[in-house]
Amino acid sequence: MATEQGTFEKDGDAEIKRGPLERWVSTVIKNPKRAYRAMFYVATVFFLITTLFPFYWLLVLSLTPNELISNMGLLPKGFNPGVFVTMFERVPFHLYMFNSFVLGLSTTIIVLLLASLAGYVFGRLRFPGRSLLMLAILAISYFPPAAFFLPLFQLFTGGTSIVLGPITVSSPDLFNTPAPMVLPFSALFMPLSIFILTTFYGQIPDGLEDAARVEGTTRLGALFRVIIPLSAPGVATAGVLTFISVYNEFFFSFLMNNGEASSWAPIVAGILKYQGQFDTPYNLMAAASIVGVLPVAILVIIAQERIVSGLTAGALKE
Amino acid sequence: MESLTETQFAYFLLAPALLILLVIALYPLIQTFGYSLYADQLTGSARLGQFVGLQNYIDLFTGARDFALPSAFLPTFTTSFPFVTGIYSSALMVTLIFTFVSVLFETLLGFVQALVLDQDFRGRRWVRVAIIIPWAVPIVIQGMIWYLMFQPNIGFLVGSADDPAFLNLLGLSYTPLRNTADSLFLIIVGDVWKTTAFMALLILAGLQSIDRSLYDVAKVSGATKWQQFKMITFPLILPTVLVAMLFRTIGAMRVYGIIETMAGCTTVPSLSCLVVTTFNNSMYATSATVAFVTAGLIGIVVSVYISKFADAEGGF
Amino acid sequence: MGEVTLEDVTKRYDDVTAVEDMDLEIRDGEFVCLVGPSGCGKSTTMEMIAGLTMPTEGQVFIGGREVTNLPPKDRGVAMVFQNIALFPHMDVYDNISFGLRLRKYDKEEIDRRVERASDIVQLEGMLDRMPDEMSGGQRQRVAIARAIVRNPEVFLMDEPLANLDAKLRVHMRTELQRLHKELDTTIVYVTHDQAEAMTMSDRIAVIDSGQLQQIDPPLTCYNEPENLFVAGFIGSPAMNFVDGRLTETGFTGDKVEVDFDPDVVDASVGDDVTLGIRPEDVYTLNDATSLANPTKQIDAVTDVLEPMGDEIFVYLLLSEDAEVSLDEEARGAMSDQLLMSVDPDSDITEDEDVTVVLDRTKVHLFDTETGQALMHGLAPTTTASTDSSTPAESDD
Amino acid sequence: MGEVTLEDVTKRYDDVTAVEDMDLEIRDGEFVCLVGPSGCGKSTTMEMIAGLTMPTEGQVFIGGREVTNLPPKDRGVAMVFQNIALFPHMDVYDNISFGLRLRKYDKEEIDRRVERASDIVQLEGMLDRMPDEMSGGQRQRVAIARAIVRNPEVFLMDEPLANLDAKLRVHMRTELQRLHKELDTTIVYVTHDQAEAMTMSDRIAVIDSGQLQQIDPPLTCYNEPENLFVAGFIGSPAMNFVDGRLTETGFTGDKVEVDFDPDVVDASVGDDVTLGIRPEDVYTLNDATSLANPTKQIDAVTDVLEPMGDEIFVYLLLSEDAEVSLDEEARGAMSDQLLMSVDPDSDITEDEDVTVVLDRTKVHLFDTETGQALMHGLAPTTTASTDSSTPAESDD
Amino acid sequence: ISSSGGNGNGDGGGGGSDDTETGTAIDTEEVTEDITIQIAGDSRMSDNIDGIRDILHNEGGLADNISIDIIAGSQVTNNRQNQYQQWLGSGREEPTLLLMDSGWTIPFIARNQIQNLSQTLPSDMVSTVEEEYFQASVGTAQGENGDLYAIPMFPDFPTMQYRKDLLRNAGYGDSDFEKWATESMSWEQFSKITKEAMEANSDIQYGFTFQASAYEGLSCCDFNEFMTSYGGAYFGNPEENLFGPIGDRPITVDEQQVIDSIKMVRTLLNGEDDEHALDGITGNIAPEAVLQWTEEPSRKPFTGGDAIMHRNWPYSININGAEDAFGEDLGVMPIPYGIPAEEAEYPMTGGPVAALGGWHMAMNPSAPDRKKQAAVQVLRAFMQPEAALANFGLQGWIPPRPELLDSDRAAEVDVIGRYLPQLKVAGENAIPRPVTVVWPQQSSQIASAVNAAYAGEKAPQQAMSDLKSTLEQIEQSQ
Ligand SMILES: Nc1ncnc2c1ncn2[C@@H]1O[C@H](COP(=O)(O)OP(=O)(O)OP(=O)(O)O)[C@@H](O)[C@H]1O
Ligand SMILES: Nc1ncnc2c1ncn2[C@@H]1O[C@H](COP(=O)(O)OP(=O)(O)OP(=O)(O)O)[C@@H](O)[C@H]1O
Ligand SMILES: [Mg+2]
Ligand SMILES: [Mg+2]
Repeated sequence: MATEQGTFEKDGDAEIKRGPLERWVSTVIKNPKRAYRAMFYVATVFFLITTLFPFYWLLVLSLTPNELISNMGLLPKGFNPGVFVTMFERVPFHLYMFNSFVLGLSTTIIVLLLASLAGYVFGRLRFPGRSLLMLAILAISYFPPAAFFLPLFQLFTGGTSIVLGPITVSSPDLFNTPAPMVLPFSALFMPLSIFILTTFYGQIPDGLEDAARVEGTTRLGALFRVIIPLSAPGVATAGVLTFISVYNEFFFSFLMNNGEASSWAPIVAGILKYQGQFDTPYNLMAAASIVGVLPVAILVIIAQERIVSGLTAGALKE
Repeated sequence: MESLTETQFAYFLLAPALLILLVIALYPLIQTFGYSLYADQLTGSARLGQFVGLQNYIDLFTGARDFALPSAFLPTFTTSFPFVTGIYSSALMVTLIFTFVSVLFETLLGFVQALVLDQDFRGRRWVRVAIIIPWAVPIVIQGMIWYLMFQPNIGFLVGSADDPAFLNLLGLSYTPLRNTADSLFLIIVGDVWKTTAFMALLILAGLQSIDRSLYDVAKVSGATKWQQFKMITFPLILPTVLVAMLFRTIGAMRVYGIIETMAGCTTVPSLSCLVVTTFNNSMYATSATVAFVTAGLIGIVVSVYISKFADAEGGF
Repeated sequence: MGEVTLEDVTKRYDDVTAVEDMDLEIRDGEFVCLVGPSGCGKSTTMEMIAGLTMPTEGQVFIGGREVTNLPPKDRGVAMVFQNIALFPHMDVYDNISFGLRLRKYDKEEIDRRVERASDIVQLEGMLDRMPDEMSGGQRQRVAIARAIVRNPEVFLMDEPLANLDAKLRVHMRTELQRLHKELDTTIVYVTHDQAEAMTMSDRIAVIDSGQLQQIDPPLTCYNEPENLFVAGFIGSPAMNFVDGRLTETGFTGDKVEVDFDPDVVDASVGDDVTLGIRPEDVYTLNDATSLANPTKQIDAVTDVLEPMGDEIFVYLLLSEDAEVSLDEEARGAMSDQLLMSVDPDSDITEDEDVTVVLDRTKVHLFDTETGQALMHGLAPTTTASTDSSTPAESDD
Repeated sequence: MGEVTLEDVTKRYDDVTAVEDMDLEIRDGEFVCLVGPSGCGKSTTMEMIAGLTMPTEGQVFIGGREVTNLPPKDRGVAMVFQNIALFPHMDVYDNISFGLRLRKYDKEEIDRRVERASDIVQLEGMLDRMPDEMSGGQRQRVAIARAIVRNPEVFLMDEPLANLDAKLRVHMRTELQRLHKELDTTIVYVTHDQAEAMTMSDRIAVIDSGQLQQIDPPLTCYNEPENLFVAGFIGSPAMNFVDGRLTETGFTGDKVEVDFDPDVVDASVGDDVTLGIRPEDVYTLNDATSLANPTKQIDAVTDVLEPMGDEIFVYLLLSEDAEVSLDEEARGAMSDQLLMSVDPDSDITEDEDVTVVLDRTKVHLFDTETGQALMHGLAPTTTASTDSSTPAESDD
Repeated sequence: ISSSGGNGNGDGGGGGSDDTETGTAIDTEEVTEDITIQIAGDSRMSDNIDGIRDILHNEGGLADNISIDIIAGSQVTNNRQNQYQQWLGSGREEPTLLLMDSGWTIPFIARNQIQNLSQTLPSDMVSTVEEEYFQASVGTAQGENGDLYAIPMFPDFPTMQYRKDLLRNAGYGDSDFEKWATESMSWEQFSKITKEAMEANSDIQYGFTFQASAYEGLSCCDFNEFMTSYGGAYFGNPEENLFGPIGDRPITVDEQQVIDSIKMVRTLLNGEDDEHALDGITGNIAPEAVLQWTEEPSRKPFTGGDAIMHRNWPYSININGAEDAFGEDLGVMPIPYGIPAEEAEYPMTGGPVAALGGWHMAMNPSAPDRKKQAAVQVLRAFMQPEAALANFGLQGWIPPRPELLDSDRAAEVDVIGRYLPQLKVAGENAIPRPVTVVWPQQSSQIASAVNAAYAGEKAPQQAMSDLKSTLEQIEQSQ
């Protein structure tokens, strides 16, 4: 297969030099591979344009001085790269990015860990109550975040107390710390990861887990040494999706801190910080958005190595 | 630990996840449900804090609570559903249209994107990043992008009567973001732009997990590319696709952020818009009521969905 | 130490009983081969010993300790899986050293052992290959190496040599035997290769449809099969069976008669019985000169000849009207066909009339209905009754 | 129609040459077995014929048409994969009918064919099982059935019977042969089972390290191996090799001497040569009575005895100081050991002094350096043409 | 697990706060130890934190042991309101002072979530506010009982900006501009002048840009202004009914004056031949785009030189009047009137009205007493006239006392200092939004209804009578 893809690639360049349309059409009819290739390129270019165009538009906006943003065309009016400096002068945007990154990462770690265990259970074990539990977990995602907010806000700001006989314990005040964001994120984004991992873990052949167990791992050991590595695409995807969800979240992100970078406010707060009472510096916000998306781009670049790995080949004879 | 029975072992492993869900999700939900049983008006007969039982729910269904919700923009959308009336039904309508259309297109496009990304070609990693990156754009920004593109006199995608832009010629009004139909359309486009990556990413992961030797067998058996897709690829990634669609459907039915940032909840009131608007107006009981009814509706949609695909998924 | 005992073990899947009421005692340090037709429950038995499958009923003991509910890692077993089951994300070195790394052996020890194991399976220099870069046989060897680097109490090997060529197989056979001697571990071994089962094992356990048929030393199974199933299963090519009846004069079939005193067998005259004779115990009259105790002569026509290099299989038709059938299995079971093995130098040809005799001392008799063996090897002809070797005696 | 031709085909992976410069012509309707040690390139060759792997160099023809760049589906081949590779999401019926459904056969035709194929592989009644609910052998049979439901021009079968028990294997062998006759398709078959290769194939292609060593009818390969590799590879147990030199009197080894006119071989006196003799051509003096052309007597001590049921393998030590080695492979290659196969009735015991002779007509001679065969079977001794009964005589 | 503490978000959602005392007097002695007061402000404040500190200590006379810290809350006013709601609702101690939009201070007062300053501040401070501040502003910081709950920091009044250079092309001159600065013109006149200017400057795209998107800004401000300038009102007499009593006041959105104002806007948008055109108004001077515009999008074309007239808040005067923008060519006048005040049925209506915006400073009742004590000093410092003027210069905070607009120091402020007379007129004619606890709901209904009526989706009469019944329902809720 590798070879086939190899030729695919090579021929790709030759294709461009080829002659007129008709000749191409006739070769396509003879050799449908060409048609696939053509479709492939058309699709790729189409997707690239549609997904990247809004970013280009953001770049146009950011490079145009804010006062000139009106009647925009496809090119920036003016050229103001200094905006990428100004944005850091106006708001400590890097700190917000850092906060988002930390929040995203810690949530992702918690979610992957707990969802892995749950995914293993749901994907590979049969036990009473399984379907019911899965449905219950799924049901959590039916609710808008607002439905969770008030009780959690009280819980995390010390407003909830547990009465244990004579002693009353108040919940700690965690406002302006990462905890009241990370914990709700973990709970709210976990169902998706549980479901993703359930499907992926469920597909790993039993034989491999068996082999690991006979070699001396516990079932959990087999999970971490064999099943998770083999489900790398699924795990990486669940991770990326969770991380990005945190990056995107704006409800808890907003209300569980006072909006200051020093209070762990994430990137959303940072971007809104640029906004004045009435005036909106679109150029700064656009610049901030471009910069703000970078960590995710880097994460995706890193994670994609894992997302792409057809690893099951060669494992089993069956 | 290893000597636990399978059931004990299962619950043992589930414990941490269940614990966090219990405290962070279930406990607040119960509390919130409690709120929905109290009045939240500072005026009127039942005053703030008074226990009213299920009255809030009854009011929601009878339309007696419409005043508290953002109005339905287009009167044509206020047509009643059999079981809900007034603004709620209009929001339900908007939400269902949004959900159906956006999930449909996201699935289709996501599928194609995943297939493209599954190929081995030079520069694949960059194409992959490009395709995934819209999903990483914070909603605020995405709203801003779209808002500005469709803002008369700023964006180039709308013009004026004297100087119509391309999309206007196709029927888009000159003030698309104040018009429910146009806004809904643009919001769907925006959501598809952003969220297709979610689908693509998941489906791609599914594709990557398929044992490649099965394709060898299929090829030798005489399968064309399409047949390989239909008989091997598709059934094997179906569980993943279903999970992706399931969560997209749920997500779409809770759509709020993109609406608020692009067109505003007054223009395109979705179910979650009702929840958040009332929440922001400190009408916590109404908000809770709407949230629970909404969750119930999502539950209905999801169970239809699950029962349809239960066999294919094999998971539930 | 390494005794393995199954007590009344049954394993049922939804509608299939894979293993039924199995009682199996394997002694410490013993080398036992499980043989039986495809799907008879060998792998399932192994998995229950390993702890990968829980028996539906019954108990499993290893080293005298009940382990029925113990996880695999606490059972002290190593296993070569029928489906190989390499970890596809690890290279050969990592696959082989997996169990050692789990046990936190130090680096040198691991290196030493991996080297030794990969030497044994002749995979030196391939330690950094990934499983998908190897041939089927090479993968299987990795799987073997993964098991033998460890020092478990019990080795479970499920067709470990299936994908290896004859030469390598012979080599591996020796190596496994050497290992067995060295480590003095118990080995439970599944194989479809008769030669393997015969040469390696202390005892062979023959299983059919989830039930244990016989467990005995190889030659006992070969020479004194307890029932028709074992008789037909052990030995390749299979034993010839001829249907007939027990008469006053002994065995009477359509074309084949063997005379003996019917009293020596535990059956009544008139019962349906089946006579069994292995191909190598069928002789042409020419070759039979050296035969001390031939049976009555049987007339036959040669049908197909299968030259095997070191011998030739000759298919004999007993009745002229018998159809030529290519189905060897059917042949074996039919009463009017016999398979004979002759020397490769023999000048026998196809469609030749031959007269053959059987070696009386190698004739087996079974109850056709129950399949139970009635007798193995007839005493030398009655005239020679003074002879000491009357196997019939021992059989009653 | 179904001729398969490889022309100068080479397949290189990053640092491994799996197949090197292979020229292979398989005639239409021929049944060819590929044999060779594990990792020699058999599967790779099959994959290149199927179109799953592109040759690094060279061309592939099927039915006279160049197919080197054609996708598998247009090559008209069906394949049984060494790794079985059932579709995990389809039940047995769907797995078997996969190729037919692709071609949109109508329902009845598919049912008919699936039934027939599952009959052949004895999987009736399992059609609605999923692959993970079956035993190893059952899965393999599904894989076979999946290939044989179709009517391709070429069947490629990569160790299709590796996981089946002896009986089933014999049955499948016959079925495959019947199929071969019926459909008249070309079959390329990989097996490690000598009996399979010997009985089924029209020709055997022996491959070593990616290079074709010999392609000839089975008995030719057995009796006239072209080189040391083929001689040692074909036949189980393997041929005995004795190192020595070509002298004026013939072959002179440490313990073994065989005299003949050195001129009859294409080598010069003094060259290193290797003598090959198969275990069944080694006789004890007792048994040698019938031997027309024995060689000089060889004194030996029996070492290990391996009773196989239908024969006994006797390991002979030629020199008294030879160490007892359990490594059979090493034994075969060593000059002071011989493997002999004797009748199971033989009363030979371990550690017994015996005198053995070889069958002159079965002696092979090879150039030690190049491995090329110099001679297969010596002419009967010149002097003994009249007197055949005294082997000792003929020995000087 | 039980929920307790805070102001009981838990019991039925939201803010019954009987257990927090917001009305106790606090010690107004000066604190002596070092103390830092946290103020929830906005990003403009936090950007200018050093300047503000200087002002408080120098101009405001704040003791050195008291320092301030600023949290820059979100500038998206809804978000900020929501944050405050959570903080105050759960009884957090920080921040001590909160900058509150005059548009939503009253709901906090109604929920008892901010300190009653009448009871706690020294009476001189309270009376200063009540007597010397812009009355309209003070009204939005008072409870139903008339007590003061927050100190207005700065008011905000929209004005009409125009391009003198373009109007000159249409034949108008400095004398006109001077007159317009304080003497408001009628909408008839305004539309005619605009039209003339459009004709005289054919390359200019828009005549008049304003904000009519369906958002709070429409109901609170643009529509409110148009309506009021025609003598209309939401709830009858604004002097009596603006801030309640809810459910016990007339709803008057379907009165003819209100309808007229809608017709006026429709004429501006669609021309005189619109089905619901208002006689006397010259049509076709405003683009349809206003229906989707909020402040910034509507300002862009004006700042970009594409419009002649523009209604907006003072912040945009600073932008448009900057030297690199239009400088002296920027003209500012009060919002035009529909009918003169004398002809209007209700007091506070008619004439050149301006919607009232602006922000107040409120105190967190849960703050520790020491902090409250210090906070009083901070408030006092902010209130010092010199401090207010300095803040005008620093942050553009329009001084909350009308008299200060006449001061020389105010006039020295860059750009906006040139337009103080206009602002003063606007301030004197300011009309607050009728903010009550039900206002948020009413506001969104009003915005949708008015936007729909402007867009021609509903006839003005129909739209307003529908709106009336909806508002009625909200008033009478339950
Ligand atoms: N993807 C690969 N990358 C590198 N080497 C490979 C790859 N696939 C096969 N090989 C090597 O090529 C050689 C030939 O492999 P092949 O599978 O053809 O052997 P084989 O004759 O089928 O062996 P077996 O009998 O063990 O199945 C082996 O040495 C193997 O290690
Ligand atoms: N998961 C399962 N569900 C249902 N039946 C099963 C399952 N696993 C095995 N079986 C059945 O149990 C029987 C025993 O299977 P097992 O794998 O033990 O056979 P085996 O003796 O190893 O055969 P082979 O030699 O073919 O490997 C078979 O008939 C098989 O079809
Ligand atoms: Mg098995
Ligand atoms: Mg192979």
